Amino acid sequence: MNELQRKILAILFASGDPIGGDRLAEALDITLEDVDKLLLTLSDWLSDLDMPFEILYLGGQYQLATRRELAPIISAALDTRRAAPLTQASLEVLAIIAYNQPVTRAFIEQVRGVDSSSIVANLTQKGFIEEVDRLDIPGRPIAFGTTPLFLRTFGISDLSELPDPHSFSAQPMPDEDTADAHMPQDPDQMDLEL
Amino acid sequence: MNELQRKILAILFASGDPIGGDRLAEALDITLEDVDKLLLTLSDWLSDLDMPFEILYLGGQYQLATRRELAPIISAALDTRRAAPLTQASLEVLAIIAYNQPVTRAFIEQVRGVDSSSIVANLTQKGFIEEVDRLDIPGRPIAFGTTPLFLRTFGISDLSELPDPHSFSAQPMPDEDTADAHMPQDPDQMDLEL
Amino acid sequence: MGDFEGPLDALLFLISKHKMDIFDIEISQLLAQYMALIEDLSGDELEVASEFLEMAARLVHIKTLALLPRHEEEAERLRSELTGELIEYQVCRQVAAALREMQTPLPHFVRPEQPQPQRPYAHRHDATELARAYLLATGRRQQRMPPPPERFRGIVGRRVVPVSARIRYLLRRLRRHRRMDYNEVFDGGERSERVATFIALLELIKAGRVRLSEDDQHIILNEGALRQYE
Repeated sequence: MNELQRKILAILFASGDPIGGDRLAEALDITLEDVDKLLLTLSDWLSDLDMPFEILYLGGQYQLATRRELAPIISAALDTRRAAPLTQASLEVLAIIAYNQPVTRAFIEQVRGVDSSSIVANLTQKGFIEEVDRLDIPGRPIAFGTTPLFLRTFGISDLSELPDPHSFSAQPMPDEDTADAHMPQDPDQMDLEL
Repeated sequence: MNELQRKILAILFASGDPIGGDRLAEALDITLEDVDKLLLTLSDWLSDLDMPFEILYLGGQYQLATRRELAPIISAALDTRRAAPLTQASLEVLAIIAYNQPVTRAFIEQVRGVDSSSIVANLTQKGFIEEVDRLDIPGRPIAFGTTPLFLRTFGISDLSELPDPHSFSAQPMPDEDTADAHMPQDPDQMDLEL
Repeated sequence: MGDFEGPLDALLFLISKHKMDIFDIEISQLLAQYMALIEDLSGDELEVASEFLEMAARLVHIKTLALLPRHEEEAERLRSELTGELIEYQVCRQVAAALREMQTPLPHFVRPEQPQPQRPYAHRHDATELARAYLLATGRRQQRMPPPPERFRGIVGRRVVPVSARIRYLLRRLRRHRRMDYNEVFDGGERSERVATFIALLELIKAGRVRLSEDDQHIILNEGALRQYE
């Protein structure tokens, strides 16, 4: 570990939160490429020493975090309650935001077909998403994007590592008996119940 | 570094705060003497490796902290984050508080329609707002008001000097003048004061 | 409402359960199954139910338009719009499932920020920025409150009004009077009854049994078109 790497490690350690490579470069008066290179070797060095923490790269930012296998002992010692797993609704909202950001709440609700404000508020509070800006469209709605915590939670470094959206597609249902089916002309089939 | 030391280091790392030797002993199912001994050799090992952080021992509690000589570089890197200009979202929350104080967080969220707790916390930490009172309504919620730092930052000596927002009602709509609709980036307004 | 995330979720369930083709939704069939589903589900959660009722109204609307000779195109447009939404939501659910798999059981722990000596905020702002931000936050605020549940009480009263009964009713009246005042037909009665009357009327017009007067004020019986319904 050279002096620059030592400083970088100190900054990451003290910061706690993810910190941009550009900010490290500025503070150390070196180029961003140098920062990235130094962090790569620093990362190897930490793992050679079998350190209990590692450097995560999350959407252009670096963060020090303990290695996953140590989670149980840390939970036990710090008495942290395990976060409840994300609900189906939360995962749907995250999916919409992750692939379309920045997105407004109206967009989310349009895709899901239900009011999603409490879920958006909950995900904001938990730090998975954040307000990114107001959109330059009429009404200037607030838009949301995902955070580094989102990347960390789903084990990816970058949004580009999300599964390819084209691998998801609507499944056509078997069309055995669609041929004869158009508007039924039997009025009794149209009983209305409102 | 053996496996127990690795676990201790992980726990101290994640805790941030000082943590009692007895708690470490309990979590690892070893005696307090063992904990103290392990930490002593761990401490030597960290300093042999010239790590940028060390183990502090304060009144029976252990804490990991960066070495003192690294404080300047850490400040240099982290201050840029703290000194970043207020975001659009922060300005909005600040405006809602300024024009309506004392206001509760619930009120702010009702006006903006999004969870704003982290922004309120951030503005409090930066010293622009503070808890002024608990409102005399059911639940006795905490109310926030602006501080003298707020007045100084916005160049006014008194809340009565706040401009009337309705005199700006003919604001350019985003489609007319997008440049102006974002936060002013006028360099004159961003001069550093130091 | 039940185990469904919303009406789209419920529709996807029905489409898959009844092996329908999502790319060629049969609206009448879907509407009937959807109504049956809503009937089965508890009506306790009125606020959620409002979204389900909205979808019911939408399906009725599409079906209604499909019965009107000159509105088939519009009906087709609305139908493919719904198809698009269903497909989009289906993809959303697939992505959510993928995310669920990616979520790692063991989290990384990170550190809280180490306390730093505070340096004061160094930027200066013009007070007008505040006024603008205030307007942005409050000025174009949308009314986000959902309508109160009471508003749906009348709708969820669940009275079944068969369209066929309204067809018989209209034909009976017309046989006697040959023509009826259009507005009078919809006077009084519950909402479900009026909707059923309207669909009955559309059915009769499509079948060529009745027509509207030039000024749209009267419903006129087409002579010789009675027998089939007697």
